[in-house]
Amino acid sequence: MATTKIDQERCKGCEMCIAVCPKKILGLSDKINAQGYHFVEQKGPDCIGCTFCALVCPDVVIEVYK
Amino acid sequence: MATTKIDQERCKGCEMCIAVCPKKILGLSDKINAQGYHFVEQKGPDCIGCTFCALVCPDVVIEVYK
Amino acid sequence: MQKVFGYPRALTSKRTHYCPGCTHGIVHRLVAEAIDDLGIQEQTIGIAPVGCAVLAYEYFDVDFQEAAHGRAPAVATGIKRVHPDAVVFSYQGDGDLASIGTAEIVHAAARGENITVIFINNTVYGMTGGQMAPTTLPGQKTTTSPYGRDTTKVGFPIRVSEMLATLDGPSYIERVSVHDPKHIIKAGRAIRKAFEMQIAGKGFSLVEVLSTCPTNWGLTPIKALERLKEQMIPYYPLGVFRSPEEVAEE
Amino acid sequence: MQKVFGYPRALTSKRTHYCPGCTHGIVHRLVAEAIDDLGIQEQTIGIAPVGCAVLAYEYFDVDFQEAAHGRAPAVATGIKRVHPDAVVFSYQGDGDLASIGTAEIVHAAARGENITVIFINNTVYGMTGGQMAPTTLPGQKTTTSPYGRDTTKVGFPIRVSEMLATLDGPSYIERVSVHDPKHIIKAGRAIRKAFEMQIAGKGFSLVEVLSTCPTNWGLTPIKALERLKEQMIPYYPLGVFRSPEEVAEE
Amino acid sequence: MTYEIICAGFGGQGVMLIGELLAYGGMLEGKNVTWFPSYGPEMRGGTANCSVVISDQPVGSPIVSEPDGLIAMNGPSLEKFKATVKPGGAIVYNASMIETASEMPGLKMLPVPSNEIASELGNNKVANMVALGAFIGLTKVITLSSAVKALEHVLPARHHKLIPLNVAALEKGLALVK
Amino acid sequence: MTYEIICAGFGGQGVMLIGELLAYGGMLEGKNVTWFPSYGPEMRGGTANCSVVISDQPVGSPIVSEPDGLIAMNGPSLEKFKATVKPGGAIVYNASMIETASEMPGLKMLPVPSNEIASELGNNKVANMVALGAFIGLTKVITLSSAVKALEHVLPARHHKLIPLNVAALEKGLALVK
Amino acid sequence: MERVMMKGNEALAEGAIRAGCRFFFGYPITPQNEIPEYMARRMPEVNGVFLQAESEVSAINMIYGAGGAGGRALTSSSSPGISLKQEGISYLAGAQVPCVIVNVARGGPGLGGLGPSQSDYFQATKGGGHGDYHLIVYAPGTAQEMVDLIGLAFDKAEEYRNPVMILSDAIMGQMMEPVVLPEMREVTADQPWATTGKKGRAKPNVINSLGIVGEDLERINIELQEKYKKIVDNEIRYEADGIDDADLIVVAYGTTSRVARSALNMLRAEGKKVGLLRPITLWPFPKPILSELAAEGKRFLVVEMSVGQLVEDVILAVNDRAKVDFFGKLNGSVPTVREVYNEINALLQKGGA
Amino acid sequence: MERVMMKGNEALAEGAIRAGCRFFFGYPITPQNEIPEYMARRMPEVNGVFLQAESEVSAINMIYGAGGAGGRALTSSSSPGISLKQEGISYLAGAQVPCVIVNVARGGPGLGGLGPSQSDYFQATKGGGHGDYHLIVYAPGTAQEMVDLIGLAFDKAEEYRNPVMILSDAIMGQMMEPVVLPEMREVTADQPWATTGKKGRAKPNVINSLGIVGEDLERINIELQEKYKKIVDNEIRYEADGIDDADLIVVAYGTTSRVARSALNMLRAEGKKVGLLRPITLWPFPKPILSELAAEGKRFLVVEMSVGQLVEDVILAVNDRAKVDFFGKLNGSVPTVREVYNEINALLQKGGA
Ligand SMILES: Cc1ncc(C[n+]2csc(CCOP(=O)(O)OP(=O)(O)O)c2C)c(N)n1
Ligand SMILES: Cc1ncc(C[n+]2csc(CCOP(=O)(O)OP(=O)(O)O)c2C)c(N)n1
Ligand code: SF4
Ligand code: SF4
Ligand code: SF4
Ligand code: SF4
Ligand code: SF4
Ligand code: SF4
Ligand SMILES: [Mg+2]
Ligand SMILES: [Mg+2]
Repeated sequence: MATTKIDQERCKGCEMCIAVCPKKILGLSDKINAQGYHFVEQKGPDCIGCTFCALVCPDVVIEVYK
Repeated sequence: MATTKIDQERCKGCEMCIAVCPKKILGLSDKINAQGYHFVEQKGPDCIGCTFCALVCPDVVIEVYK
Repeated sequence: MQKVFGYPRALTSKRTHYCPGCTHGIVHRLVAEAIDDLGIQEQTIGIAPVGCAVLAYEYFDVDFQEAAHGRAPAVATGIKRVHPDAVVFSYQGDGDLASIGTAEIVHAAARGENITVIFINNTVYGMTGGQMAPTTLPGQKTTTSPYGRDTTKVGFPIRVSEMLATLDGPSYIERVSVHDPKHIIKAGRAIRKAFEMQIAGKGFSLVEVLSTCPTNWGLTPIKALERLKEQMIPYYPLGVFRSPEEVAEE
Repeated sequence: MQKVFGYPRALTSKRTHYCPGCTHGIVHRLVAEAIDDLGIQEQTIGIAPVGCAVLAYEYFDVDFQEAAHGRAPAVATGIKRVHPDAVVFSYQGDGDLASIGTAEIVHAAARGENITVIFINNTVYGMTGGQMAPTTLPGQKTTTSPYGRDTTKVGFPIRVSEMLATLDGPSYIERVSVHDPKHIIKAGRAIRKAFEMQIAGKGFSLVEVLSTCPTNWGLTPIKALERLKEQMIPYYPLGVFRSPEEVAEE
Repeated sequence: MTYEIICAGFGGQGVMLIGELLAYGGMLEGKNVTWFPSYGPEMRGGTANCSVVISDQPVGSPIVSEPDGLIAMNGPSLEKFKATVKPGGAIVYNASMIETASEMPGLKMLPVPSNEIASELGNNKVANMVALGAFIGLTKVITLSSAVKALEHVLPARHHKLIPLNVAALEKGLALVK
Repeated sequence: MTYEIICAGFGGQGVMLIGELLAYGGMLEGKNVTWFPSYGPEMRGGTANCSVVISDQPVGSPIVSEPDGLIAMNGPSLEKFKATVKPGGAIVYNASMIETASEMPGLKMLPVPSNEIASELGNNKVANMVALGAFIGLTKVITLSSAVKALEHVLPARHHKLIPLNVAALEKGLALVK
Repeated sequence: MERVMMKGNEALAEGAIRAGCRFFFGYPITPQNEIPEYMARRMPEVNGVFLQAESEVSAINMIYGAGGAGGRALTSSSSPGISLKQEGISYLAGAQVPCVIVNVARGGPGLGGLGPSQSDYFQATKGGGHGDYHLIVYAPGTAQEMVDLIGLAFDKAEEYRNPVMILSDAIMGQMMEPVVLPEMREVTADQPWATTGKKGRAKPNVINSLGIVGEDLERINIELQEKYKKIVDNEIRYEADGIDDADLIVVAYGTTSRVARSALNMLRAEGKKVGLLRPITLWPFPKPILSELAAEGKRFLVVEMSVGQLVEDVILAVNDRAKVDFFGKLNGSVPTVREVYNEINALLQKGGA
Repeated sequence: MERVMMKGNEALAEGAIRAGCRFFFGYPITPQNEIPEYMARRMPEVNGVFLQAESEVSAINMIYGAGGAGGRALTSSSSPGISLKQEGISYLAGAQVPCVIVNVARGGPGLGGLGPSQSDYFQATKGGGHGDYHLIVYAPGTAQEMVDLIGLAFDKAEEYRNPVMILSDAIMGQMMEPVVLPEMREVTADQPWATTGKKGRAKPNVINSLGIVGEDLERINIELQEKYKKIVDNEIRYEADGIDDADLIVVAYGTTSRVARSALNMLRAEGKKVGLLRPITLWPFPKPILSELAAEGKRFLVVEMSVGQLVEDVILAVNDRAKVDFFGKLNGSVPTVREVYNEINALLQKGGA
């Protein structure tokens, strides 16, 4: 069991984390943050804590817990 | 039979030609030129026209005839 | 549950001004992690370039000097000579390091100056709006090579790591990439190693990081990572170009 | 009797200001002979450096521009772009080319700029009175390395030919020496070849000539030639570092 | 007569373009005009605005600090500039992004649901044109046909196929006033 | 009292050194002094000269253009500078290299066969010291003992073994006047 | 004639090409990037050369080569880059190489900011490089003048064998205005001094600023000073607007002249007697007209985006025969029309000198 | 105290070391080579750093690093090299990095010659780099002042966090004169702003001249201008010699002040009422004293090795309250005592203003 913690205000919606998630559980929100970006959400519970998403995120948005 | 023609006014007396002459026929004059240098003279007749002296002369002082 | 990935201490909490998906941010994090790992935050002094990373001093929580365009290695030298025990690193783009700053990087390397250089090769001048860099690939369109880089007129990209590796001064030079998690981990290791070299007093170390500029490449961040992998790496092979103990690998 | 060795047409009759035994004079003659042989005197434009050869424009009977210190390759580029059919060469010392002018030479080479560079490596700044050059040998005493070049503090000499040979731009790079007649003949051949490359439109060519500075080395001209042979050549191996048709030799 | 305009919004909303159209249109009508852009400190995105001056006389300052007219495409822009508008001036604002705007005494204020109208036309991108059309209708600073002609000059050739759509958006905007 | 001197000759004849000795000697006597070198355009060799000023007051210009005294070690130097010497001034010239020199009205002129005397002492290099000795004898601008003391300061330590030779040359020169 | 809207920077670039410029060497820097980018697209169309140099230092030395070889050569940069070019500029002046250098000035000192500035006035007019030399310095006030002055700049550069600078700024460069472009000019100026290869000439041509032998350097400087005198006598340009009946004359160039013009229009509408004197050449400086106006009893207000540089030349020109006031804004901010209006009004209220 | 004969350049170098300078970065150029060569020998003896940079551009940026890190850092060069440093100098000023820059000026423009010159006055005092900034500029007039002013230069550089320039020339640098050297000083100035590594500080120290966000750049410039005002109020230095009863006062610095002094001595010996005003700080300029003297009815002769740069500041200072004459020599030649003597005499004969 693992999960991510996403600092939505930092997210710029670049979708790079979405692309690398092996479980395909990340996706953009319909909402936008104060910077004007649709931010990322963890959409499903299957996180394996591989940290891929955090590794590619240029804005250090994602923390991973395992 | 070969010989050199030395433009004594250009010579700076560096002695490099003297060092490379296989026939050891070059030497400095006792006299000095207008620049204040003892200049080179061909002191003997055994020149073989190898052009070594001319090749090393930085001041293009020496012409060689053969 | 344990935190297995978190925010590095050596970064401030400030949001960066970088474009979405710009890998400058990844490299910032890797540098900060290396500083954290080595426990050198209180003795590190960074040098920011003129380039997109010009505001790096706002993002790293260490002392910083903002250098004139291309002169970071000279500034680093000045700092290092005053504080030989500090850990001094410059962070430079390819316009900064490989164009205007060519003399400075070559001579810092030749001197074996005991500093670490993080070199971001994104084949373009990001900050000024996408002009040609010395690293722009043949045929690549930029705002100053609008018909594609024509090697018959403006010549060929410079492979900085290979060029500097001909010098006797450097202790460690590696080219890495940040196009996927595996390579990002490798890049992080290289960056840490470069700092370790400095701490051990071995002299000049440089890590060339192949990086993206989605904005000026006109690609989405994800397509930009693909371009990096497919077009840049073939021209700029990854690997160690100089190392006291190893030979070139990969 | 036939004249088998004479004064080249491309030299003026002016006496040089060089010190007795300085090999700058030999290289001048070799360049002039190449110009004569190739029949290009009327279309050649030279660029004089700031260094002992600063007055080269008085010695060559061809058009000349006197460049700012280190910038000869940039000046040559400007000229060549205006007159692509002219034969453009720069003549530069090791302080000029390998220190202040590092960026200019690297980028002219990377561009494959269709010019010829004659590079005089005499391990010292001649004109200014014998300061350390980037090419000064380890341990060598100069006025700014009075205790001998200490590589732990100021790093290692730069091997320019090797460094530039990592670039894709150059068509021809060779290192030669002028310490004896045989090598002088070889040097002359290399210089002519470099010009031929340019005439054939093949791009950047450079000949590095190991040279003496008896005055600042504190040696007689003859001892200086010996030092060149015995101490410089081991550090700066002779040979072709880049050539369209050959591989490195000697 | 000198007429000064500020067009402001987020980067990407096309405020620079509508400023250019106003200036170009003014020029086509034989006026003296200037257009001047201003960007925020962000690398990309962020806010942007441009100053446009249209005049019978040679234009002095190209930077407008007291505009006769304002087109504000988002909230922050309206807030930033509304107080600078000259008495008697006009404000067109993007009602799609600005829910309420307090009246400014002495100014004509026109809310325009630009994005909605643009979406109706099938392309959210022409929201700027809707606002411009309304602004032209409200102020008559240039004619619609000048704006349409300007489009041909200002849009790069590869986008000329989009001109009909842009014209439709301009007309929709203009219609809001008539 | 201000006394101004030019020492001139070929590069290598040691004219800079004798100028330095004059200046240093003057300083040791509590005077204000300056020494200023000037080289020809040649890379090495060629002509060289130096200006020396010795004065009770702060020294103004360190460049002497109207000297009270001239030491000329070769012909070209004598020709170049002799006409600039002030009325009542003194010229010491190297008779070993200058065969004849026309008298200059109002000037004391002393020919010194410096090279010959130096050769007698076994070292051609100290010809400059012979000339200096003579100049000191003729002008008394500094004392011999100041010049001798100056030698210790001006010569690098590795040449101190040559001091006796230099002193001998100075004395030989001085003796020419007494 | 057709008017087209162009940014100042692009107008300048197209103007250069139509004036026969075929060699551009530069290095990117905001806010002048439109110039190299325009050239990169346009030069290949006219068989010209656009080359991005490795640095500003290289660019200025490429110009030295190209100008010395007889080409119409242009470089452009912005403040920090222009500082880097100072050695090269001094060489160009010393060796009398014609060429044009554009400074689209931005805020300083140091890395500074990307907004406009007039704080490089001293550098441009008094010599940021070493030695006694002068550039001819033009300060365009409209996009049209960008086109017109760049053409003139090339002509004057060649006429006098002197480098010419166009001193613009971030606002003048980025602003769009209608311009009328001249026809393309064919330039075949005869430059017998240029390096071209001897081509049968008896003596080689040499481009050089070295004077170490004898009186060489003094001779070079005498020649330069004689030329500068000719330029001062013949090349002063300025625009005078409503100065005859004015009590107070604003002196300003480039962007601030535009801001001042707006303020002056407002004041004239109120019946105030105010005028504008806009130097077009910053060197040679329009000293005679200022001197004359001073003698007539006018007073002056100098408006600058700097702490006061142009104002020194105005004071030197009027030499205490008139009162000179100054209104400046520090780099990082631009004077508004309202501020200038208020300043003038305050001065008018304070009354005569 | 012991007097030793030293060349001006060497006196300056030893003076720097005794003032606690431990970091020298430079690049060879005549006529300043004695400075780096002296440092190369001497620095290792005091555990200091001598490093020959790859260029003047590198050297000035090494100074930026070293000065920013809190070291007493020195660089020296001569005119063309100083031109190359202009970008760096503007950065040093903008980022408020203390350091000392020596210009042993030589003839220009361009490659020029190896003789002395005063034609870099504008560059030094008005800013050869971009932006509104100032260096404190000292002009030593004796070898002793080389020693004294270099020490002062370091102190003032740190006191004001401002780069300081010593403007010397080929003659001042090569001339030998007796000097009395001060004791070696231990410098432990507290520089809380310097980059040292955070070492427990809450906030990082940042050395920077960038102001692209909001009002940042204006704020930087306001801070600079406030500092400059303080310097103008407190740091003016000059030497006045016999000015009280003088009718005519020569204004000259460095080498020409020495030549003038000789001429003035001759004239005073003849009973002429002449004096010397020698600016020691070229910036801040001794404007108040000149202004005062002008009000007293003195007239002035400015003597320079240039076509006239200092003279502009003198005119600005006296602002038409007094007559200002000028005698200059072009680069490549040096005024002789006789020439200056004749010039003054001629002026005295011409009589009052
Ligand atoms: C002397 C100088 N020249 C040019 C510039 C303009 N400039 C700012 S950033 C930059 C290039 C940045 O490109 P790069 O170094 O590749 O960094 P990136 O933005 O791509 O990360 C340039 C040319 C400047 N600020 N100073
Ligand atoms: C900008 C600048 N920096 C420094 C100098 C001084 N300078 C003249 S020649 C020279 C070095 C010459 O050495 P090198 O290039 O090796 O030529 P060499 O005399 O040995 O042939 C230097 C540093 C200068 N003229 N201009
Ligand atoms: S940690 Fe791995 S599985 Fe979990 S969200 Fe991130 S990429 Fe997906
Ligand atoms: S990678 Fe980071 S910034 Fe990009 S979408 Fe994911 S969380 Fe947001
Ligand atoms: S040609 Fe040969 S043999 Fe004849 S003098 Fe010269 S070196 Fe000697
Ligand atoms: S090599 Fe030439 S210069 Fe040297 S001694 Fe021989 S002839 Fe004379
Ligand atoms: S312009 Fe390019 S390099 Fe710069 S922040 Fe944007 S994506 Fe990154
Ligand atoms: S100083 Fe050296 S390089 Fe220069 S001319 Fe003399 S010997 Fe040759
Ligand atoms: Mg880049
Ligand atoms: Mg050399």
